[in-house]
Amino acid sequence: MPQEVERQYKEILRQYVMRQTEQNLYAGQNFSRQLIKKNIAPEEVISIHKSALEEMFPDLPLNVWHSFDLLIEMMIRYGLAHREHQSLLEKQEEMKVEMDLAANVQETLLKTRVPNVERLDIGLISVPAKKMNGDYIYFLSDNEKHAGVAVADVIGKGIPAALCMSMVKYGMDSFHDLNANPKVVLDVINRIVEKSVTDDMFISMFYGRYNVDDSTFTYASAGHEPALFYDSEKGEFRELHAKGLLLGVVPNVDYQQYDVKMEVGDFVVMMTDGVTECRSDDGFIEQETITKMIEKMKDQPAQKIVDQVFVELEKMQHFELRDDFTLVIFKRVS
Amino acid sequence: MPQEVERQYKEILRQYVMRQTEQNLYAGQNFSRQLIKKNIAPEEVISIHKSALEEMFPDLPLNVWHSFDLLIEMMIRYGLAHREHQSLLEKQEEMKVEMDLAANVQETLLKTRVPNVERLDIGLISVPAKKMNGDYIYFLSDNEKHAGVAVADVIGKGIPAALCMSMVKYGMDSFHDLNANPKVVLDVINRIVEKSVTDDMFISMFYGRYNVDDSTFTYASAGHEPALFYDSEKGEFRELHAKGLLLGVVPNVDYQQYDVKMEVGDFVVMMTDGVTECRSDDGFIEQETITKMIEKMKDQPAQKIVDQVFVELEKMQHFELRDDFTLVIFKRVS
Amino acid sequence: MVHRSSVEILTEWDIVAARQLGRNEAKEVGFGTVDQARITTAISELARNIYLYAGKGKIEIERVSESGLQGIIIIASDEGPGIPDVRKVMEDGFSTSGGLGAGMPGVKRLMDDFKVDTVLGEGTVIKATKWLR
Amino acid sequence: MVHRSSVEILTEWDIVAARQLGRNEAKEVGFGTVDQARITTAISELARNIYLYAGKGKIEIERVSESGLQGIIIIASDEGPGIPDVRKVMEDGFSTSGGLGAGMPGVKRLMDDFKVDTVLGEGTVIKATKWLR
Ligand SMILES: [Mn+2]
Ligand SMILES: [Mn+2]
Ligand SMILES: [Mn+2]
Ligand SMILES: [Mn+2]
Repeated sequence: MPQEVERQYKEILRQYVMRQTEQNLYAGQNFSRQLIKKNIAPEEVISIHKSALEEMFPDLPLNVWHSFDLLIEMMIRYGLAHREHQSLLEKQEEMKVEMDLAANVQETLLKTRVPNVERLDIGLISVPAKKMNGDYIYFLSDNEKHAGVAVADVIGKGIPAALCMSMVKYGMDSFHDLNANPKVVLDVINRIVEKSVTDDMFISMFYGRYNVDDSTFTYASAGHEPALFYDSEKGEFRELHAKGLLLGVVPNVDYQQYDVKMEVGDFVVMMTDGVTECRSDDGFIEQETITKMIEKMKDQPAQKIVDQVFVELEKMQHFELRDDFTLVIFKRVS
Repeated sequence: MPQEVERQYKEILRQYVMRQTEQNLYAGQNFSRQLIKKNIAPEEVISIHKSALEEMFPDLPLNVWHSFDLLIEMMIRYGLAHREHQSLLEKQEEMKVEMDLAANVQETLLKTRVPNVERLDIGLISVPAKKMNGDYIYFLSDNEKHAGVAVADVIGKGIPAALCMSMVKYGMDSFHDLNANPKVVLDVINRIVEKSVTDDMFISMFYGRYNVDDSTFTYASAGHEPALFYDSEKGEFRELHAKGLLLGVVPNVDYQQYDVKMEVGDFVVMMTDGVTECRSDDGFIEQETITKMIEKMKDQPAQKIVDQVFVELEKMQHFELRDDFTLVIFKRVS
Repeated sequence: MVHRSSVEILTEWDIVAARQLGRNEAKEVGFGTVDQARITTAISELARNIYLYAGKGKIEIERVSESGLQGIIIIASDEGPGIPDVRKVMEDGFSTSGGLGAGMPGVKRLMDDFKVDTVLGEGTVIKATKWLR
Repeated sequence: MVHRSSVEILTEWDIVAARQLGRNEAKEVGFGTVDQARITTAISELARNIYLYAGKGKIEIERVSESGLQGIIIIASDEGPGIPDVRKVMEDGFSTSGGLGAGMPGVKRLMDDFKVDTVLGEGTVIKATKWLR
């Protein structure tokens, strides 16, 4: 330990013992901040203190000095914990960098292109609760007459969930029929998931496809949060019910698919449970709160709606997301 | 802070000041271990020490007592760091559980089956440096006359690297031709990787295939660590050279493939740079060290050889793996 | 009756004045040496943040008694730029003030109760309470 | 000339004897109070591990001098079960001995040099060196 440190401490101590002002204590605490930065262990601080006292009061009984040796012995373990802390902080920093990088890699690997089809306005947002996202959106489209979207949620959050999503992505990538029927999509992905994952890992997934020619939205669900349909003529929302087992439970499932006709101004809101299970101070947020929020903005572009819903719900939860948050809107505009 | 603690410390201090035995110091340090467990901050220890001294030496000059107040002030920041440490340890524990789960998911997702073909003995080991593995082994085989193995290494370690490996796995899964030629395998995987990853992410990969009928080992490499061939007649190793760009650099690469005939007792050792770049106290471990190690065990089952090489190299590195470690042996046994 | 005193924070010397005020109040309420030093350190951190990031502001010390408990509240207020990301500022290891265990999480640990109220462009009010046991 | 002394570890009292031996040697080599306490703590941890996990073993203290540097080596050896996963035992936060900063990583931090040699079913030898500066 540098002699300079010892000299400075002695000076601070001398001043304080003489005057006992707040100014002196402030100087002492600022100095301790520096000592910590210089990796000086607490047992060393005691040792400096002892030798400073020895200079100032050379005539104290021998036993007083002995007492400091016990105090140093006591502090050794605090010093060890302190050094462990410093190395843990470094590791934490590394871990953060690694997680950021991983989140980037995930984003690149799982990227999907928003379809560009006539008369359909698409908005999407997906925000992870932790660094990595366990929700997933994948678009399958011929970019002419059909736009399909998969909205999936792994049970679980963080890295393990994120890893699972690669499975859905590569499964979806394998579709040669870009206009595949929702029930076929779920049948196939279910088989892949069932084969690859452990028994305690499940995925819920909604698949919806809009057909420009007959303005029909066809959908199927594997245990997923129901989508909402906005009927612009009646000016009201209704849930799009769909039965179906979670992905990965049994190998062969025969999913059901359903149709709904969309008029101009109608839209479908697809989401994960991270949206519906938002909690404010008064408990869970009611579905009505969300539908009212959306209805107010119904004439705005789909992307603007989903962005704004996120902003408002995030604030209601005091900026603490408990689950990954994903929202997709398909809106017929003409 | 409990009065009992204060009473006990005073007793320990009194004993030490009287006798100054090692026994007393040992008691003191064991006691400090308990204090840490009870979340008693270092500034409190100083405060207890002060009040114990006051009882024992009531007549010390006032200034000596003042000096302790400065010491307490100095210790406050150490105490803060100490409490931060305790909460960081809890977070680290959570993180560990998540990483363990992620490593499990990865293992399940990336699992591969060791081929079972006549006359070929296969051994493999793959140990991650951190929790998640950025090295990857994948077997492609008709389980009759051909056994193929891909050994891949992502540049980088940890979670980001592990995420990338899912790409190789799903790429390999897409092969319908289980006996695909090594050059074809690399051509295809290269295209997939190039399409999906960012510019700063590369993968090296070796693909080797053994054909039982003509006892030929065919191989190709995408910038991967060269494999070693053991010629049992000559009793010597040679490197299997193969040129080829890393995966993901450019979209279309025409990889070269090479053949080598295997006699009974010959074997091929495939590995990642985590094996060759082991470091002992005297710098990098020489290739000769590894080949000598293997040669000594050449008549043992392939699995036993790879396991033992790992044990010995891990020890030479003082149990600190700097990189993921993967070793595969294909050995012709009859 | 509310007993409240305050110190304006403009220069580094005012940090010392705020500490002195807090330590005196803490002593009068009956806190021991260690807790006095902790309360003073919390004031020090809060005053330092005002001095460094808001330019000016105020530290108020209020004595409280609630259902038989005695305590002290530190109120640090400024009309500075506000805190853009409260979640980040409360993270361990992230510390603008530099050094292990310092910053907002440190103040939170030194005291029993801690509340932040911040509006971007308008300022920040932090209330931290410690109870006498 | 090698100066080496040793203490058999069988009971908890032997831990104290090993500490005493280490502290005396450290003092004679010229280490200051803080370093004496650190060396003693390292011995304490190693002896305690022998006592708890191997049943019996030995602590040897050797004085060394190398290219002008003076130092002390602690050699802890036992014929216990060996350490199945050295990497895990060296991890921070993982500690069989319980408590923050304790265990093998603690010994490594207290000393300058640290080596483990362990064979399952045969035993463990740990060498830890500290140099006088
Ligand atoms: Mn989820
Ligand atoms: Mn969810
Ligand atoms: Mn790698
Ligand atoms: Mn590598």
